[in-house]
This record gives sequence, structure tokens and C-alpha cells, in this order.
Amino acid sequence: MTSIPDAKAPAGEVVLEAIGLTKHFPVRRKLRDLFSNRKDAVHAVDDVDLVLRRGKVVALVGESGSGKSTIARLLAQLYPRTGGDIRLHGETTKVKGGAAFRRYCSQVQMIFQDPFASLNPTHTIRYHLTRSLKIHDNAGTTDQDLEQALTELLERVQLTPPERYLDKFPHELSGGQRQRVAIARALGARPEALLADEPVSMLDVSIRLGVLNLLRDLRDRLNLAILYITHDIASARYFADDTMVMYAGRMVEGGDSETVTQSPAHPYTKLLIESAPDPDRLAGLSEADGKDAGNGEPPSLIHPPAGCRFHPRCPVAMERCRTELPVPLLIGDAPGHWAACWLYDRDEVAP
Amino acid sequence: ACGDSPNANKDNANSKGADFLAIGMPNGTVTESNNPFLGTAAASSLGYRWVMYEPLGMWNNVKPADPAKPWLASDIKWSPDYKTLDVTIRDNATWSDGQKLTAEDVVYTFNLIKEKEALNIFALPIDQVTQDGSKVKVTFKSSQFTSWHKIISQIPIVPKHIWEKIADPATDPIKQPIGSGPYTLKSFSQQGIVLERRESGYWQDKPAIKELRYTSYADNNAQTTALATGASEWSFVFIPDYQQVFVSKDPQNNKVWAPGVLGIHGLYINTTRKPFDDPKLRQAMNMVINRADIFNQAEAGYFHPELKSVTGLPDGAGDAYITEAYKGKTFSVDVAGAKKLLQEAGYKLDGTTLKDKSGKAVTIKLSDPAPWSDYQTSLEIIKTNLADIGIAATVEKPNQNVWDQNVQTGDFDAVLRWTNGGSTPFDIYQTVMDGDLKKPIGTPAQQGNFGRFDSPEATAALKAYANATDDAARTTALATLQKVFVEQAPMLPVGADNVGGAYSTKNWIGWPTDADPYAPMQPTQSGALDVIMHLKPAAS
Amino acid sequence: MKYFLQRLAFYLFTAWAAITLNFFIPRMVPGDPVQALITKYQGQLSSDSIQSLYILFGLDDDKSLWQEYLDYWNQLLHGDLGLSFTFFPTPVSEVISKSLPWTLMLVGITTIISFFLGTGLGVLAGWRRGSWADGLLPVTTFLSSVPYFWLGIIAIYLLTGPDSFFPSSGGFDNGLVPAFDQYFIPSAIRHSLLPALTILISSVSGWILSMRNMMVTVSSEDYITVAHAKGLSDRRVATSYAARNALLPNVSGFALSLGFIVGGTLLVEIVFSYPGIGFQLFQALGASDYPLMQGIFLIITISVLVANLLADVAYLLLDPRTRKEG
Amino acid sequence: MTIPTSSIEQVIPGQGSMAQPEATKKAKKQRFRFVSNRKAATGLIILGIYVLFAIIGPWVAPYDPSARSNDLLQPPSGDHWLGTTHLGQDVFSQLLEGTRSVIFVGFFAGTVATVLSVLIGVTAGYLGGKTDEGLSALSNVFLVIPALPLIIIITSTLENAEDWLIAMVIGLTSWSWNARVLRAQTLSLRRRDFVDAARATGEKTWRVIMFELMPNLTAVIASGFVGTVIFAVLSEITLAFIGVASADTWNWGTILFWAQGQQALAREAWWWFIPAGLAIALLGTALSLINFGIDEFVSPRLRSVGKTKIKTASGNTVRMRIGFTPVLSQGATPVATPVIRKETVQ
Amino acid sequence: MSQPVLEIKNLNVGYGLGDQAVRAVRDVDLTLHRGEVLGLAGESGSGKSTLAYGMTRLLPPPGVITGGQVIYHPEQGEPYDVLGLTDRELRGFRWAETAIVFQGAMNSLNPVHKISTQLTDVLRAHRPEMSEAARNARAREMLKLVGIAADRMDAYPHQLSGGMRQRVMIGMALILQPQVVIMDEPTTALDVVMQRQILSQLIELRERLGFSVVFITHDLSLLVEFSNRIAIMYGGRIVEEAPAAAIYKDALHPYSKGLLGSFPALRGPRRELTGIPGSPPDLKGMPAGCSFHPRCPKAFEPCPDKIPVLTPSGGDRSVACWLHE
Ligand SMILES: Nc1ncnc2c1ncn2[C@@H]1O[C@H](COP(=O)(O)OP(=O)(O)OP(=O)(O)O)[C@@H](O)[C@H]1O
Ligand SMILES: Nc1ncnc2c1ncn2[C@@H]1O[C@H](COP(=O)(O)OP(=O)(O)OP(=O)(O)O)[C@@H](O)[C@H]1O
Ligand SMILES: [Mg+2]
Ligand SMILES: [Mg+2]
Repeated sequence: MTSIPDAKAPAGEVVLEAIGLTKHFPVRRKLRDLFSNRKDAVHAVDDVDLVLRRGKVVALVGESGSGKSTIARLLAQLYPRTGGDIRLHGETTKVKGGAAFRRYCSQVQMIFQDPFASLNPTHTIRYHLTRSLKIHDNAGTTDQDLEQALTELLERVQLTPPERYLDKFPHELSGGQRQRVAIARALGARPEALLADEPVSMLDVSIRLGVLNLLRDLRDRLNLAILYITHDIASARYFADDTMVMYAGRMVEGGDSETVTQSPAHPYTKLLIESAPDPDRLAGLSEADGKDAGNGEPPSLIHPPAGCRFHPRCPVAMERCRTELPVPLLIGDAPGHWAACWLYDRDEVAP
Repeated sequence: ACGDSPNANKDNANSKGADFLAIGMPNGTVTESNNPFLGTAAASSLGYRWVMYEPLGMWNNVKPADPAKPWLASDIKWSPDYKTLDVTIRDNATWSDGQKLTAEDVVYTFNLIKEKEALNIFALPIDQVTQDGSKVKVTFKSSQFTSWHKIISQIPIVPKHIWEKIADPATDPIKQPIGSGPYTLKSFSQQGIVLERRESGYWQDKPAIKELRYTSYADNNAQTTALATGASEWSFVFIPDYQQVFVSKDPQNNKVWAPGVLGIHGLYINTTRKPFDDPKLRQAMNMVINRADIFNQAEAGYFHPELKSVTGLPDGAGDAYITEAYKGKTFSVDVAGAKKLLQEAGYKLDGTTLKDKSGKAVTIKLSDPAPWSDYQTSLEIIKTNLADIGIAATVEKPNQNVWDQNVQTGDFDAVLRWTNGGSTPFDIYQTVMDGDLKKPIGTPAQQGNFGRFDSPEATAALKAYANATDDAARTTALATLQKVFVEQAPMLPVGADNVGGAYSTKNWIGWPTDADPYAPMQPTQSGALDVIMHLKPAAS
Repeated sequence: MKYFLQRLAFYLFTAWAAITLNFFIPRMVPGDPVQALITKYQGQLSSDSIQSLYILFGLDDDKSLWQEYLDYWNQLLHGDLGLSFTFFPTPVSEVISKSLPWTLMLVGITTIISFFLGTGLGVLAGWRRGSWADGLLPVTTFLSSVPYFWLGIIAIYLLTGPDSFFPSSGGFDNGLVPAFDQYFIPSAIRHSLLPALTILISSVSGWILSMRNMMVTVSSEDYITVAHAKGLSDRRVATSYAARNALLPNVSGFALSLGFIVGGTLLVEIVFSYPGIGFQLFQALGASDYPLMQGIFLIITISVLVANLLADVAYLLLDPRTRKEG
Repeated sequence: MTIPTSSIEQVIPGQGSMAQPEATKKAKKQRFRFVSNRKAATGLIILGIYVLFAIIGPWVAPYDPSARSNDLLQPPSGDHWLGTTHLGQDVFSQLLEGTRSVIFVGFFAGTVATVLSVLIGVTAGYLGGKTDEGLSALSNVFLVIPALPLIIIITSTLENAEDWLIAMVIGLTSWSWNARVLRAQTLSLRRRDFVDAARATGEKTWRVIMFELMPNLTAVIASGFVGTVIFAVLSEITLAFIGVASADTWNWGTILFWAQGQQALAREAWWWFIPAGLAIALLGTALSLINFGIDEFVSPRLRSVGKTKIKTASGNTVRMRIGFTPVLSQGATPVATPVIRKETVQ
Repeated sequence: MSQPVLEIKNLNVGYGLGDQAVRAVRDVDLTLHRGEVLGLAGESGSGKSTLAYGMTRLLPPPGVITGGQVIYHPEQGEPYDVLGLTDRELRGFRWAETAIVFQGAMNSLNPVHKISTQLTDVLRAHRPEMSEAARNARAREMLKLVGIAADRMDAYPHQLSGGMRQRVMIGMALILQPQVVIMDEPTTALDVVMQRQILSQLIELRERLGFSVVFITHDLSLLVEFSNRIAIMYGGRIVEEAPAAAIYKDALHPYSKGLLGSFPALRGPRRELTGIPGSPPDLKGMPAGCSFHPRCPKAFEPCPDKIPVLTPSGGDRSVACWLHE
């Protein structure tokens, strides 16, 4: 039984690191709870470790409600955390507001899922970008500097010619263009880490690709550390260096993207991958789909199942899974590929 | 089926009113309280206390100098200094529960007032009340010359045998009134009260009207409408343009009679404020006020009878009191005279602006609460009148509470207000000029002299008048008072108070008139009982 | 439970705050009840009586405002609202109990009718958008902008008269005594028609408009389209699907307006001389009658709170989403 | 009390209808769409006329509204367009003069109430927690206390009830409903991404409120403002009518007060009573129309469909309605192979 | 299989009238065969939903059907034009012959009624002769069919999870055993696991009950997996129509190609993703000629001028492109 070591080759400098990150949302109590002294909470994120490195994209996949956005918001310091630690360049940071928060923002920026909602409909593109530049003192001193900076930003996200977009309102742009503006706004702070929370899920299929390619391009050119959150595991494979899989608030599997998607270890990851639409299936290229395992609902996060949170849906659940919380275990098929599943405990397999 | 319903015999509610008289007052809603001593009780505000409870005698406001008509007292005698009252109680009066009314009840009533300060609404300085058979003697600590009428005609006599059992007569609503009057309470609702005639036991011939129906209307408008439609046959209410609104609806029967009484309305001037501390200026102002306009436009040509005598005493009621010096002297608008007067006194008319001696423009703020539309109209008229001599007046309409306070504390330039009324001119002059009532600016003067008029002469004369023991002394004092009032013009009188009413002769006739002013015409006065006793069915 | 306690705390706090305000605000009014009384009678009441009135009203001894406040609470907790000044010595509770039923009957019933009528018409207007029902809107907009009292006065002028079916003022024929019999009830109904009509005309449009807007909003919800797709009859879609859902937001508005019945009808009652509580309040205001004002405000506050409570409950009953379980 | 005509959920401009990318050229038109709303335009025009009279009324009035003349209670004539009062004052001049006070009180009170409701509602909604609870409790208390009686009481404590004081009182007592609406609205806005996005960019709290939230609340604030103006106008007129507020200035309530006190209708002087009431009703209508305009602007669903009745090819008229899409023409014969299109180039 | 159940002929659907008018569906011809799953793909705004609502006349104002026919072939009897039905007939036709499952199940269910009510009121409207008990039994049966315990009958929509709600909708759609079920993005709000469960169930049911499905989504990989035939829409027109496998292997229209090259594959070699440059057209300023030509990498001389029509190009497929003319 080995716990996960920092097995990654030091590909890049660690920018942002989460250790044992935990977030519980308190639940409003109801009448009947009066007599029990219980304090209910949504266990949105439990004990999550995550490392973002320069020039690397880490994908976070998992079904809806598994806590992906919560992690992003925690990392952006938009929520106070319940437990655990967030380290920026190795230093524990906990900021609530004021100058410290702005300093933090200038290094960690977030992009939201919905480009239709994350831009203020009442402001022009120029306003959005100017604010982001000004707050982090990247606007220069003169109007010209500012104009220059704005142009640069827009060019960086391939909105050219910039003049065409600067004075438009968000609703005058297409979804892909809006998401580019959102990205440009994040870049205005010149961050080192970018938290992209499902940046393309609201976009049209044909446009998604452009935005993802843009992000990849930025990673390469600006050497950004990117957290790419998605529920589309195929896009994680395409776009991310590493992929982490979440289930009901916990990390269940991680490793480099190709390995995780091609030889998933955790039963949940397997289910996820099996369920993903796959045109090849029709052509008979993949194995016949067995009776799907995951019949059932995701668990309640207020009273999460004891032991492994996936065990009620798991086709191969063992007695142990019901009681004991699985620890991350190395699989061994590729460096750094791990899964939190007792199936991979040697003690379990051996006998 | 509904035999026991209180409304069972009310089918005729809207039919011909041969049996009943519909009396109305614009008093808003009422709640059931028949305590005759409390002005707030329904019995008082609507006036029906006087048909249930009776006074010792009937005093006629319209002829204030006349002696009281004996009522429960068969004989009323005042000592010349008006400190002792001797009354003989008639022996044929009974209470509506059948018990006999005796002198003991009268003694009880006077003692009640004496002991219960809350019930002593006239602040009577009763000294002693003694009884001797059917005779009662009441002594007072001071002369009651100026308030004898209150004692005789405005104190309801109540039955001792009932009232002595009441825990607190001051706060008891007396839901089952027992009185000596010709009517008893039949039913009560927040809108209307029905009284029915006592069929036996009343000491005089019973009145012709079987039932009195009192209604409290929400406001003047509702009351006027009721009068116009005939739903109300008798009321005391201000009717703008009564000819068109009321009389013309039934010119044969709809009538208004509004005789003046010894109580007036006038513009109180704050005599502490410059330049209005100058009697000449006030006099000049007095000379330009167009009382006829006010009477016709603001008071609808009847409500506050026009004051003609410069003494401020109304025609009719005041006639007996106008002293030699002012007999026949009447107000007339005299702009030229006023200008001349002002010029002589050192004022300058600069174009349309009057400048006082120091060269400052004379301006004045006239103030009265907005809801008093007749006052407001009067002020508008006064405003234009004053403009004739270059005084720029503005009309302010503070709300009533604020206005009250301003008047009492002397925080005003000029207000239109009433005086107390009484059986002699004393109340009028006292309200305006009594130095004893004067308070420093800022301290509320509750009883009168709101303009802070300072005249030791008038103060002394008022005292002399109230305490005199013979008519000669009274005449002398009165002459002084009138002289001060006319020459110093501390208040510019504009109209008389009235005890009139609007009534209909459709069903009932025999109302008091100019020709036969036997009683006041206001349904809330004690004289209303006298009126009701006089009414006879109209022969139709 | 926390929610429940919060609600309770809210109601208690609101009641306390409102009652306290009700206590202090009338006392800020300059002048006093005795003076107001003297002034009200404009010379008919001699100023000699001032002193006796102070004694009568119990205003002769100087108490600190704070002491009065404590006394007031003490009285209140004993269920005693004091004696009214205007109607001295009638207890405030009696004044209120005599006038409250009138207001409740007139305005309460009218508000309910107005709500249902307005809602019904609103459903029609919203459902049949573009049909004749749209013609209702400008008319109702105009009518809702007409001041109550103005409409009432014109109605009195035009419709009442000696031979008119409509009486011009009051709650019932003079000479009658309130009782449940064949004389009084018809009379009371006849007297309530004009004021009721006035209120109805100027209040119904609010309901029409808000219901119409809600209908329009709800009509474009997917489940309405689904209901059509299911081939349900037009009436069923309109009532059971659209109107049922559109009604929800109006419920709290309705409750709120029920709460305002007592306070909101001052003018109608003034204009029609209706013996209700609004008119009573108006009289109390003119007479600096603190006890009565406080009493009426207390009633208003309580009724608004009760109405809010009812709204909470009604919402709970009507919207299953608020009925949380498990 | 203003009854909200639209539900709270859908008052965010730029949402819903605009969720799909729209033509860029339309953008500029957007700004003026509110004005091009027929209801709003009508309302604005009428209001504009009122405001104009509020400004120039006293100058163009043919007479001094308080000046007495000898034409007592005259019906409308060439000299006195709306007749005279019992004192011979010119009713038309009173009406003109009164416009200023009405408009002033309406707008001033509307402003006071709006500022308060924004401060309290938005702060409560944005900050949440204890602040929210405290501020919500405050607005609830004000919501429970009946506004009109309260205004009457407070006004009667005033020394001299000048217009601005009355407006102040009305404003101070009538903000609570709007505050509640704004709070709910802010709560829902706060959950929207652009607020978080602005925070994540590093904006200060006050800037988020002022520059991110507020612009999105404009429509709600505007409709609350208009609602309060209606309420304030009616309150002022009511106060004047019952004679509580009674400064020296003329307003329509004062005219009605005099007319009623002098029993204008009973004296058949309709010209004295009717016009002021109509003026009020018309102003109220104008304001309501503006509010509908705002509602429709904000919630496009409420917008009346340009044309609701259309003609089908067969000449029948059908009404557009939900659930039964009109069919304009049916191909009578099945077209097997669509060869020639009616349209080739646009 | 080749027997048509629904034939859409030259259908034109628009929004608004006069100069505000938008033509969202243009001259669409489409045939749905008995028992098949017809996929309808295309990017957002291409008119998929408009087509689906239009052919059932459910498009809310300002939608209007400006022309065309929708011929329905009942199991027995003569085919008739759905667009020519009176309101009464249309009500009878709806749900009994074609049922619709919408995108958001939460919004498709009335939040204030129990699901039992919503299931049975279809029966009450269409089978008035059925007894209350029979109706309930039928509703319970349908719930069981879609894998929901019958004891959830009395639940309100908000008490069910998203997946369960969508199942309820599917159960409701099948309750009258219609010939055609139209599904407009029935699973976009669900996550992949749930999506697969529901779709597998649906396919299974179709095999059992034999209805035809029109399946709308813009997720091509999903479509390819689940449908028999796919029609691809662009700018209100159908640009290509072919069996699913054919399209996947070899899309003819450049737009179809682009779409297929836009999504990353989960399995197999990491293929190069091309995407489609440019942005979707604006319906009001539709480019002349082939509306795709401004974005088309292969656009040539006739494209900007002439509108290509959908023409068969062999093997049960047709395409509207000058390249294949
Ligand atoms: N502010 C909050 N208060 C209470 N619970 C919350 C809050 N935010 C999120 N949650 C809960 O926490 C859990 C995780 O939510 P989160 O938004 O992180 O999921 P997600 O993985 O991003 O889902 P999706 O893919 O739908 O975006 C969910 O059960 C959600 O209901
Ligand atoms: N009410 C409307 N008024 C005007 N145009 C509309 C309206 N509704 C939709 N449209 C337009 O009609 C076109 C087709 O819309 P439709 O909803 O059918 O597309 P879709 O293919 O279903 O898109 P999605 O995949 O986003 O659901 C779009 O361009 C849209 O802008
Ligand atoms: Mg998320
Ligand atoms: Mg769609």
C-alpha cells in the first residue's frame, strides 16, 4: 500500500499547489433537525491534492456536481476553504480581499464556463480589458500604452483586427469571441496560472476547437500553468498533459492524459469512458457495450457513502470498499498513474 | 319571524317622516357614550343629551341679556354680586325610570361638579351647596355674572340614585341613561342614535315628535348632501352657497337661520412683532378689511354673520351691550382713510409697498390650518384687502396641531381665530385683551390673549366688569373695554359666531326665526330641547 | 427549525418595531389632545374646560416619555388599549371592534373580489394575447391611475340623490341598528355598493396587469408547450398549467394587499363616510388621539403580519417546491 | 404600494433573448429600443409635456392662481379656459402652477426612495450574512407599517409642510418594497458569473457593486423609481386633498381640496373638480406606461408581438398563439423534387 | 424500413412577419421512415429546433410556417397533411401520433403537479373512456418501462433527479404508443453516464415498440452512434443526408466534414482536428448562394451565386453542394 508520491518528473516549476483541499457548504437546517445536534454540510470537495506547473495543462474531469468548479473557485480564492492548503510558489496563501487578494489574482486567473454570463452585458469589451489591465498595473501610464496593451491582448487571443472588437458589447459577439474576450481579460493580469472552468462546454462544437487551440497556444507561448476543467474526457485527452478524475468530491484517478483515457484504472473512470459517445462503437471498432454498470444515481454529498464514494454504483465493489476510504495507489502501467481504488491494493490482489 | 329584531319596526326608515325628526351633525363616527358631562360623548357632540337630561333653566343665546326661562327650576334667583344662587326645583318632574326628581338630585349634581375636577368643565368656583326642601342654594367663591348662563342652562341635572352607584362618573359611558327629559334612548349605532318619546311622566306636555333620529355624518359634505336630499332635517353645518346647494333643492321648506351670538371671529395680530405693535397700523388694517366680502364669499352669506359695529359685537345679540360712544358706529372699507392714517403715523406708501417708519416694507404672514376652508377664504380676502394699503400678506397653512401651538406660544404674525362666547361681551374681550391671560412669547397661553396684547387699562376693566355688583359699574367698565378694543385694534373682528342651523319645514314647523327668536337654532345647544318642544307637524 | 425560529424572530421583531414606532411617532406631533379638542369645536367649547379635560384624560401629571412607553407596554400586555380621547370615555378596543367589521366587510370582500376578478381577466388577457382582451389594458391602466377619492366623489355626485338606489354616505340606513336581519343586511349591502365599486375599479387593474404579465411569462415556459404537445384541451392548458403557475407570485401580493386592507382605505371611507377603521384613524389623527392611533396601528400591524404568515402558508400549499422533505 | 408587474427572475437585460449571438448592426438600435417601445414612447411624451409645464407652467399661466377676481365660480370661457373658483381664481392657472409641485414632489420622493432602496437593497443582497439580515429586517418593518397613514402622521408633525419636506417624508417611507425587489435581484445577479469574474479579476467590492451590479439593475431601479413617483404623486395629492399637507404652493390636491371643501360638484362647478383629477390620472397613466415599457424592455416575452393577427394564403385571419403555429400557405400538391427555388440571391 | 411515416415537403418556417421576418428553416425536405432513428445535426442556430417545432406546429409566436407540407402516414388509413389539420384534429393528433421530448426535462414538467397527474392527463385527454384506475395502471406501467419505481408516481418533479425527470418524459412520450417520437437535445443537460443510460434505454424501447425517432443534437459523435440516418443542417437548410456510418466515414459536404473534424476522439489514434473557421451565419444577412461558402475551404466559382439543392448522390444519400453536383 503505497501512497502517492510526487512521482511527476519535475517538468516545470510548480506554480500552484493544493494539498488536502476541502470545502463543505453548510446546509440550512430544517425543522426536524432541531432535536438532533447534527450540522449538515455539502461535502463538495474533500481532501484534494493538485499541482499546477508552468507550461503544463492539468485536466480535471468528472460528472456534473462532482466538485470541479468548487476546486477552481477555491484555487481562485473566491471561496474560503474549509480545510487544506493552497500554496502559490510554495507559500501558503489565504486571502480574502484587499491588496493581498489582488496580488494573488495577478498570478492566478480564472475563466468561467459560460462566456455569456461571465461578461457584464452592460460594459464594452474595452471596459472589461481596461479594468483587468489597470487593476494589475499593466496598463502603462499613458493612453497610448493602454491602447497598445489592449491591442496586444486582443491579438493574443486572435481577435483581429482589435479595433473591430474593442467597442462592442458582449452580446454583439459570438460565443467563441466572447470566450476569447474572457481569456484576454484573464491574460490582462499577466497570470502564471489559468483556471479554466469548462471554458468550452457552452460553445458550439465547431467553435470549441478554436478556443482550446488558443489555450494550448497560450500555454506554449506564455508558459502558463493551466487547470482545464471539463466533463468531456475526450477533450482532456486531446488537450491536457495530465488528467485527474473526480467523483463526488474526491479525486479517484490521475495520471498523464493518454494513460488515463486509454487504460483507465478506476471503475468510475471506466464507466465514464464507456459512456462517452463514441462513433466508432457503431462501426464495431470497440468492444460490445456490456450492461452498463453505473446504473444508479450519484450519491448525496450531504451524507456521502462511507468508504469509497463510488461503491454503491461500482460493479466490482468489495466489502472493504463499503467501510474503508481508498487511498491513492499507483497502478504501475505508466509513471504517475494512480487510482484511489482498493482493486489496486496489492494486499487485496495477492491472496 | 323577526319580531325581536331591533329593526323590526323600521320599515319606514325612508318613508314619510311624520313620526320622527332626523337631526344630523357632521361629526364623523360616534361611539356609544351618553355621559352628559363629557363633551366627547356622543350625547354631547350630537346634542341629544339635552333631550334626555335637562338644565335648571333655558338661556337663549340669541337674546343673551334676557333672563333664563325656568325649566327644572321653577324659580331662579341670583344675588346682586352673583355669588349666591337660589333655585326652587319644580316638584312634578320625574326620571325616566319613574323616580321623582328632587332638590337632592340637584345638590348631588352640583356637588359632583365641585368634587370631580374632571367634570367641572366650566371651572366653576363652587363654594357650598345646600338644600332646603325643594330649594337649593349654591354659593360661589367669586362673582358669576359672566358665567351664570352656564350654571343655569348648561349643567345637566343627573339622578342621584343612579349616579352615586357609578364608580367613576368621569369615565363611565352611561350606556343606560336615565334622565328627566322628554326622550329616552332607544337604540344606538355608530352612525345613528334613535331616541323615543317618553309617553308618560314628563313634567310638561309631551313634545309632538315621537322619535328623534340623530345621525353623525362623516363631514360637512356628507351632512350637506343629506340636508339637500332631505335625509337630514336639521343640522348645524357650514354650507358653501347654501342657496344653491341646499335651499334651492326645496325652496318651500329648506331654510337656514343663523343668528349671531356673543362670540366672534377675528384676525388676532401679534402685538409684540414690529411693526404691528403700532396701534395705528392695526387700525389702518382694520379699516380696509372687507367684511361684506368675507361674509358673502367665505361664509356663504350666512355662517358667520357680518359684524357691523366697530365694537366687534354682533347685531342682535350684541345690541344691548354697545355703549353710547359707539352706538351706530359701523365698519366700512375706507382705503383712503387708512392711507391717510398711515401717512400721519409716519408710514410711507412706496408704489404698492408700504414702508414702516424705519423704511422696511411691511409684510405679514396670515396663518390658519388648511382644512378650515372658510377661514382660508377669509384670509385670501384679507390678503387682497391689505394689499390695498401696500401690505404684502402671505397665507400660510400649517397643519392644525402646529397652528395650535404657534397660536398659543405667540409664534405668528396674524391668525384668524375665534373668541370664547358667553352671555355678555366679557368673554369676547377677555379672550382678546386680558392681561392676566397674557404669557411671554414661547410659553403657551391657553386661555386667550394670543396676540400678547398689553393693556393694563383693559385688564382692569375686565376685572371690574366681572366683579361689579351693579349695572352702572358694568357699563363703565364695558365702555373702557370697547374704547381700547376700537382704538388699539388688538384683533380685527371679521364675523360673529352663530347658533344657527339649516332645517326643513317639510315635516315639522314651529322653528325659531328672526321674528320669533325664542331659542338658539343649533341642535347641540341646550336650547335645542326648547326648539323640539315647539315643533308641530306640518299640515300637509 | 432555524428557519422557523428566524421567521418567528422576524415577526416578533417587526411587531415590536412597529408598535414602538407607533408609540413614538404620534407623540412627535405638536399640540395635544385637549388643545385639538378645543380647536375642533372652534369656540363651541369654552377654554375654561381646558383644565378639566387635562384631568379627565389623565394628562395632568408629567410622566417621562420613557415611563409612558413602559406603561404602554404594560397596558398592552394586559390587553388594555386605553381610552380613546376623541370618544372619551369609550375604550379604544370598543371603538375598534365597532369599526373593524365594516372595513373588513367592505374592503376585505372587495379586495378578494378584485383579486379574483383581476386574476381571472388577467389570465384571459395573458392567454389570449392579441385578442379583444388586450383592449382591457389601456382602460385598466387609466382607471388604476385615477385617485380613489376623486372617482368616489364623482360617483357620489352622479349616482346618488334623493331618489337614487345608491345612498351617498354611511354604512347603513339611519335609524337602523346593526343586526343580522332582513332590514339591516340589505341596507348595509346597498350602502357598500358604491364604495366597493370604486375600490374595485381602481384596484382590479393592478391584478389584471400583474396576472397578465405572469401569464405571458409562464406561457412561454417549456411545460406549456409540452402541455400543448400532449394535445390537452386549451382550457386545461390555460388553467391547470399556465394559470396555476402564474398565480404563485401573485399570492404574496394578494396577502400583502390583504394586510393593507385596514390601512389602505382611509380615503374611500372618508369620501363615503363609511364607518370603518380607516375613517376612525383619520379622526384620531385630527384629534391627536394617541391611544386610538396606537390601537389602530396595532391592528394594522397585526393584520399585515398575519397576512404575511398566511402568504407563507399559502405558498407552502400551492408550490410543492417549497414543501421540502428529506 | 406598487404591485410589481413583472416577476423578479427575469429582469436582467442582455439575458434570455440575447443569449444567441445577434447581428452586430442591431447593436446600436438596442440602445434606443426602449424608446421605440410604443407604450414607453407614449408615456414619455406625456410625461415630457408635464415636465415642460412644471418648468414653464407658472410663467405661462394666464393669471396668478391665487388672485381673486370678480368672476366668481364661472364656467369655462375664453377668459378662463377652465372656469373660476368661488373666489374668482382661474382654475387653469392653478392647474398649470400646480404641475410644478406635483412633478417636483414625485421626482424628489422617487429619487429619495430609489437612493435608499438601492443602498439598502443592493448592499443587503450583495453582502449577505448579518448585514443582509439586519437590512432585510429593516425593510420588512417599513413594509409592514402602512405607508399612507404613516406619511399623514409624520407630515402633521411638520412645522411647515413644504414640498421638499413632504417629498422627503414620502421618500423615506416608501423605499422598502423596491429595496426588497432589488435585494432579490442582486442576490440572483450575485450568483452570476460576471460578478465572480470581476472579483477574480481583482476588483474592489465597491467597484463590483457600483460598476458591475448597478448597471444591470438599471431597469429594475428605473421601474422602482417610476413606481415610487406614482405613489408619491398620489400621496401628495391625497395629503393636500385631506388638508394635512398644506404649504402655500398650489398642487392638484390643493385644487381638489378647495373644490371639495366648497362642494364644487354640488354647485355644479364640474370645471373646478374634474380637470385636476384627470390631470392626475393622465400623469399616472403616463408613468404606468413607462413602467410597462421598462417591463417589456427587460422581459422581452412581455413585448407584444409586433403583429398578432396574420392572413393566411387562403385569406383567413389567424391569431398568433402559443401551441398552434399559424400556417400561412400549404403546398397543395406534394413537390417531389424541389428544383427551382423562389429565392436565389438576396 | 423504407416505408415513410412522416414526410416533410418543402417546409419553410420563419419568425416574425414583414421586414422583421427571419427565415429559420428553408425549403426542407426530409422523410422519416418507419422504425428508424433519424439524426438531425448542425451547429447552434442552424434551425434544428425550429424544424422540429415547426412540423408539429408548436413553434411559439412569432414563429410562422410560411409554406410546405408535413405528410403523416398513419398505420392505417390515408396519409394526411399535419399542417392542414384543424385545432381539434391537431390536438387529437398530437402525442397520439407524434410525441416530443424536449431538452430540459425540468422545464418540460409542470413543477406544481405530481408526475402522476402529468402522466394521466394525457390519457384523460386522448382516452376519455379509460377509467381512473386504468389510467393509473398505465402510468405506472410506463414508469416501470423507463426504469422508475412506481412508488415515485406521487412525486413532484423537483423531487426527482435530472435523469429521472428525463425518463419520466420519455415514459410520457410513449404512453400513447405514438408512431413518431421527436427528441430535441434530450440529454444535453445530463452528464455522459446518464446520457448513455437513457439513450440505450430508448433504443431498446424502440426496438420493442417500433416507433420512429427524430433525434436532434449537435453532438455528432453521439448521433453517429445512435442513429440510422443523419441529416445535417446549416443555415436553415439540410446540406447533407446519409446513413450514419456513411457520414462518419466519408462526409461529402465540407460542412459535415468540418463538424466531424471538430471533436476529439476518445479512442484510437489522436487524429488531427481541423475545426471550421469563421462563425455561423446570421439568418438575417444570409450570404448569397451557398450559405456556407464564406467558411468553406473548398468554395469555388458557383458557390457565392447559386444555392445548391439537395441532390441524391448515390447510396441512399444526398448532398447540397456544388462540389458534388
Ligand atoms: N455555494 C454553494 N452552496 C452549497 N452547495 C454548493 C455551492 N456550490 C456548489 N455546491 C455543491 O457542491 C457540489 C459540487 O459543485 P460544483 O459546482 O463544484 O460541481 P461541478 O463539478 O463543477 O459540476 P458541473 O459540471 O455541473 O459544473 C454540488 O453538489 C453543488 O450542489
Ligand atoms: N423568436 C425568434 N425570433 C427570431 N429569430 C429566432 C427566434 N427563435 C429562434 N430564432 C432564430 O432561428 C434560428 C434557428 O433557431 P433554432 O432554435 O431552431 O436552432 P437550433 O438548431 O435548434 O439551435 P440549438 O442547437 O442552439 O438549439 C436561430 O438562428 C435563431 O436565432
Ligand atoms: Mg462546474
Ligand atoms: Mg435547439
